[in-house]
Amino acid sequence: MADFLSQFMPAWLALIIQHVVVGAVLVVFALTNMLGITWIERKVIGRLQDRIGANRAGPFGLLQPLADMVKILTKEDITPTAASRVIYNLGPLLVVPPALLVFAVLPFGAGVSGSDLNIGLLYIFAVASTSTLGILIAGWGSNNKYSLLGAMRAVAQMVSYEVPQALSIIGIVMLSGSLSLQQIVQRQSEIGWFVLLQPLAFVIFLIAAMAEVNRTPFDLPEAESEIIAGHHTEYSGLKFGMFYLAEYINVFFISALAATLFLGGYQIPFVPANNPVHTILGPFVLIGKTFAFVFLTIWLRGTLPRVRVDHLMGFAWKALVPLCLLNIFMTAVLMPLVGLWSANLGISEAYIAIPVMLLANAVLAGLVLWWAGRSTRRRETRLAEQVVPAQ
Amino acid sequence: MLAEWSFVGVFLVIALAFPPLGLVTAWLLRPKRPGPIKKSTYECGLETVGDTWVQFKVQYYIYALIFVIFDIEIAFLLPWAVAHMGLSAAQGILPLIEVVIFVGILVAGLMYAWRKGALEWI
Amino acid sequence: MNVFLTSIFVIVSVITLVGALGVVMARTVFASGLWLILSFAGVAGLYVLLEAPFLAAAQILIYVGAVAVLILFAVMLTRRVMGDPGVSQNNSQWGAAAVVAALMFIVLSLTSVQNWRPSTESPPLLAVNALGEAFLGPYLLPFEIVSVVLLVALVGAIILARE
Amino acid sequence: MVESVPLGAYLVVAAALFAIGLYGALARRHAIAILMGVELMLNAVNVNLVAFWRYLSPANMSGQVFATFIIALAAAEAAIGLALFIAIYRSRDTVSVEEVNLMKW
Amino acid sequence: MSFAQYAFLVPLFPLLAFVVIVLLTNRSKRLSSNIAIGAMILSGILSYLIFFQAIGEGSEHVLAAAHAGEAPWSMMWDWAPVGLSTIQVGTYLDPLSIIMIVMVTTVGLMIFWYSQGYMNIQDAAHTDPLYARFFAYLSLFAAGMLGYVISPNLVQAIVFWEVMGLCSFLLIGFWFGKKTGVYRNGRWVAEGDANSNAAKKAFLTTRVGDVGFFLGIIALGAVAGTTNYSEVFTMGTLDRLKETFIGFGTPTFAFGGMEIPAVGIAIPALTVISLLLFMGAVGKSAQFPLHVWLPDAMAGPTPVSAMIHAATMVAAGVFLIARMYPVFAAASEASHGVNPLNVVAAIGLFTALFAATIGIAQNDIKRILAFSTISQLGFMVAAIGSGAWVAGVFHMLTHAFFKALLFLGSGSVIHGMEHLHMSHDSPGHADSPQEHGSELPHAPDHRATPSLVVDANAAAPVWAVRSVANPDDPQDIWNMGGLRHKMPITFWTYLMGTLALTGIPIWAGFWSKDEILAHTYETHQTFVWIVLTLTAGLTAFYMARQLILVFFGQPRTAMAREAKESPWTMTMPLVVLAIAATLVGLLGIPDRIGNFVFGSWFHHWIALVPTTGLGPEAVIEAEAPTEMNFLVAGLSVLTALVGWALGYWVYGRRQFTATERDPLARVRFAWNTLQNGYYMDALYRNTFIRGSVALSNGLARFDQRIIDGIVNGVARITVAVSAVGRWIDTYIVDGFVNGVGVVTEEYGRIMRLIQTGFVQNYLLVVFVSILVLSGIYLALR
Repeated sequence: MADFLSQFMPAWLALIIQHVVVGAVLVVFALTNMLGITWIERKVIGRLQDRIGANRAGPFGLLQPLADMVKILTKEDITPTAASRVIYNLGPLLVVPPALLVFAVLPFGAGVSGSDLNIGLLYIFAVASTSTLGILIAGWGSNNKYSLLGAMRAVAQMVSYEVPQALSIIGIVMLSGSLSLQQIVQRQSEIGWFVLLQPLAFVIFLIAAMAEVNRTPFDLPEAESEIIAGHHTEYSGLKFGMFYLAEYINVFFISALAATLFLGGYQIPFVPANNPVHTILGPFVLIGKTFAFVFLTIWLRGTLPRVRVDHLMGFAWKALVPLCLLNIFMTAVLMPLVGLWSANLGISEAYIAIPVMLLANAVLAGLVLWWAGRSTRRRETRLAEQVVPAQ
Repeated sequence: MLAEWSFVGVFLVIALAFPPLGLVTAWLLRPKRPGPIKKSTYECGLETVGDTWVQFKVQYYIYALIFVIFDIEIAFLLPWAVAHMGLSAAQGILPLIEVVIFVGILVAGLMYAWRKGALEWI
Repeated sequence: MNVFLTSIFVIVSVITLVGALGVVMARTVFASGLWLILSFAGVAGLYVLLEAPFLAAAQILIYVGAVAVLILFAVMLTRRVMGDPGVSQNNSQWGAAAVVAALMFIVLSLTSVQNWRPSTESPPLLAVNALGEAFLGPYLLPFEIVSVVLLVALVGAIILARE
Repeated sequence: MVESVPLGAYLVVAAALFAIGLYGALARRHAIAILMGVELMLNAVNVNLVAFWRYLSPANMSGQVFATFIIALAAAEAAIGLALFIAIYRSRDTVSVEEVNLMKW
Repeated sequence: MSFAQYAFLVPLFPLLAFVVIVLLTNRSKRLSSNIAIGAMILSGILSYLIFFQAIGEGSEHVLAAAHAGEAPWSMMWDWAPVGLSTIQVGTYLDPLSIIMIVMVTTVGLMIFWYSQGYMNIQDAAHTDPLYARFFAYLSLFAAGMLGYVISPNLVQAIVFWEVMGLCSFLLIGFWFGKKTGVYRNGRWVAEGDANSNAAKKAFLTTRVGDVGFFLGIIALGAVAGTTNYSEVFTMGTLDRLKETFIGFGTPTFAFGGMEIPAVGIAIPALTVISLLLFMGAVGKSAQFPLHVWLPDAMAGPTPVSAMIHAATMVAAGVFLIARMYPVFAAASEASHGVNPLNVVAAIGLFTALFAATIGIAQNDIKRILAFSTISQLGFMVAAIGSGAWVAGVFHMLTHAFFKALLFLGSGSVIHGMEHLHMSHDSPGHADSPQEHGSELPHAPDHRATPSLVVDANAAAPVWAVRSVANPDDPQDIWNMGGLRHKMPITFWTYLMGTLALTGIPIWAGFWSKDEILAHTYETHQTFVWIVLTLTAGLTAFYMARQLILVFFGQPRTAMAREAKESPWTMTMPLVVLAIAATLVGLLGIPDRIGNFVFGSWFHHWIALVPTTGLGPEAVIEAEAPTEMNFLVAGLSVLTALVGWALGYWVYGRRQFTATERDPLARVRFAWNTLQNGYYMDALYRNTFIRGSVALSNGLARFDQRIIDGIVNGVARITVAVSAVGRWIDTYIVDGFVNGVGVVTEEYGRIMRLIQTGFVQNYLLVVFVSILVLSGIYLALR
């Protein structure tokens, strides 16, 4: 594209235009998917709750998202007097960009992605962590006790779950030997999908991701029964829409990321990586896998009850982080061995890696569950004793 | 090297521009009839009680604190993760031990926080 | 291409310095906190221009993601909401401070304007790998000491912050 | 990149950043503002470091390693500093540095 | 040689006696006296044994020893190392010393025996309380004399010489507590401790002589390298000494190539030594300049006077000259100017005449004998000085016997005279001056013997001029008279002694005196002969005076009338001595007269001592003694008889009364001068004593004014300096210190302000300093 345009104008201008075009494509892709997700969510939640879900606006309610969009756009936007104007308005502005920026690195095909940064994954985490700022600013700007409290809680939660999320993907980075997503996907084709190699990491990543974007089991901040609407209590109109938009884009991206990291992104299973088909079908395969994860999140939202706050926080630091560390060191120890065995035995790495890792993970999981059970039993007896003498 | 980041730069501009544009369009479309009641801070419909100063528990600060420490740990672990396969091939178990020590010390910090009850949500 | 790059450099620098000035001039501490974040972002941009991507990401991840949050939390914890306008932000010696800062800028800039001979090499492609090897190779001791420092900071802060 | 922007430019920008940070540290009344000033100064140092690394010896990674360590230490310092200020705030109910002058003669 | 070996026991026995008495037996009086007498008997026997054995061995041995250059019989032991040589102790027996130990032991024994009686041992009530001590001193004195006589060198000689001096001091001052009668403003007053003054005077005067003796020994020792007689008297040493000179400055010194005779005084060594030694003799034998102590020494008990001032001690001086005669002879040969022998002769001669004249005018019986002793000693010294060495020694021997006799005789007379007081001595007796007695607790002396006193501090001459005679003085001859009936034994023995002294032919005095006169006559020293003969005449006169006044005529005072004969313990020694006084002379009878007895044995014996020094060429004096010169003998006897006649003529013809003035006193001036001994005492008092007192007072004043002045001056200066120092200290030093303190405080106050408490101030200061430093750096770069 850029070389085509460069005939008419200086090279850098051509490049910029190309980037703008690609950027626009990505934004549009993100928005449409976001709308799609809202629709799917309504339908699935409805179906889970034994109801039909949105079906008025257009066939099967397909136009419902558009209706929502129009509603939000035309709603009145009120700025409370008590809010400090600049910071109040700055809130929504800082929530959306991080959600969008992360798409720059997502690989839709072999070499097909916004920009293949060699620190892709770290870029994602860096940008993701800035989203907490938006919430904080919104909370502080609206000068409302509850919104501030809500913001504080949201930030605390997101902060706590960002660590396990990051730690879980370190295993993958170790396996793929690079942070660039293209490289990771490429590596999965060689060694096999990381979901098989790192099942424990996969589970932790999903949990952490859900918490990160405040999705259902962990959607405490803006839960209705809790502190009103959390940090975006004072927001209305499109400002509120922005938060809503950011949330769903995040959900979409998390699913896409999970697909890329664990299910091989744009790869079609059992088809060798260099097959030309990937360039064409790549994006669709990715979208397919992403919507699988979206369905999973919506499923979770529909079925799981909300987690209590202290369990939520404690779970992150006391359970997930240690587990991740164990996982990391298990992989760090096993992978070189696998490399050695494969070299010695001549079998391709994949066939060795997968069984070994699966076995190791199984053992680890068993251990953890046994230990958790034992400690809970012991805690209960302790509590029981305390109670008994009370009579 | 810069090519990739140029795209990121441009994309950043686009991403930053999108919300204001949205808000501007919204500002154009929406009715503007502010009212004193509308403007008041929303407290479940009740009058705001006391000033907005709220006695904050230090708990939030401590979570942020622990997050900072472990965030830095992640920043240091990533290069190791990336270079692990190469290193272990070259130097065997040694780098791993070094990292174990690195993480061990921080886990000690975590255990301290855990033991001291800093992680509990009061 | 060069003009483009220099212009970007100028833009990013301006952003950083404006951010810094904002930190210094802001009326409320929270506002200066936000300006600080802008300045951090500007510095990250500089790192990108200096072709140190890992640092840029680390800067964003740690400073903007964690430290800024920490600072804002601290600000919130230590001031009444929306803080009283309070007396002027600057203390008695701000005049002298300004002079000293200006002089310092002059002195530093004097020393920095030299005909440096930039080397012709280019930074290693797989920067992160090299960094990893550096961490576990020649710079192992600082690497371990950083963990100790972090531990100390963690424990110290907890002790100080908790009642 | 190297040709377009001379090293001196970076150093001047860093110097400016340092000076502003210094001013912030010296002039501000609010404890946390002082901390921000210090953070700015540290960032200026980092920029200098990376600039020197990029322009003078990009081959070895010492520059970046140092910058990373500084980032880590600055974060730790900020953590401790803020914990300190919170403790002072709780005990003396003020954050203004001028009122915390136990060492006054 | 067998007995000579034990010669050292001779002095040792009396010494042991002394020690035993002092330490053990001083409680019982009789025992201590017996011990003393026993010791004397033992040493006497030993000396006679040595004497007879020496005679037995005869002259061959002595000659052989002389030629061999060492003493006939001598034992030497090393005593103390001195520098390179060592001082030796031992015995040196040759004919001279043998004769002396015989004489001393014999006379000593008699005196010991006599002292028992004199100290009233028989009359327990009146026994002198210090009886034991008296005999201890006497034994010590005997030991001293005997040791001195047989000592082989001058160092041992002077040791015993000093012992004798000590004993003389102790014995003279024996009754140190006794108050003596002094005539003052018309009354006899018991005042002044004459005895102790006399003792001190004796000791000091002899001490003056001893200084010379010491210097002599030192000079001899320095020049000859040793003081052993055997080594000094060898011909070789003597010849060597002749050449040596003692003096100041070099004999010659080179000046511009010329030998210029030295300016300093260079005296031949021998002359110096002999004159110095002679000084010692003069002091000890009371020759002219230093004779003043002897008359006063009579204050002591009479046996002391006898022993010390007649027989032995005074003889020691003469013995010294005799002993050292080879040195004197060599000195006279080598001397260019002054001939020491002439000096000796001159002093001896003058003393003889001088003392004889004073003797005439004395009233105290013991003082007359004292001056007679001085005169006779002068006689001996003159004899030796004029070359009659053998005659001098012989006279010393004979004089010892008859002078001891005379003194003991006088003691017996005094004892008799005191009989009156002692018989009814009762405390009630008030008037006697002695009643007041001395306060000294352990010496209550009831002896009423106020002796004439030399009161050192009295202005007028204190000789008891006849007009002021003391009627109770038992020693004043004018209080005596007619004692020949009362005390016959004493009278007859006293007569023997007087005859011997005055040189009546048969008695000892004649032979020895005659020999001297004969020698001086033959050697053509006519002046000496004339003076000596005159002296002999004077001697005869005052002895006659004394004899007549004491024994003949009627008793003039109650004491005289009551006088009783002394007990046998006193009279028997007198008899023995009387016999000795007559027979001793026979030893030296010239061959021509009486070689039928033992023919001038003495000459042969004494002559064996070479006078020109030992050694192979030693010349022994010619065999023949001086021939008997009838002319000289006749003249001397004639003068003696003339003296007796004059004495009888003046005193014998009429009876005097106790208070009557002496007939000769008419010649007032002469009589007073003679009585006061030519005012020698007054002279000495006014010159030396007063001079030294004045000198000491002057020195005291000097010390007072100058030295104290200096010391006080220094003290004042120090005070001044310290004052200045204090000022400096307070204002400057303290100022500085305080200043430092103040400065520090001020500085502190100022610097304190820096601690403003604002963290940012400190930060500001930090960066300001950074700016300054970097500015400097930039400037310098």
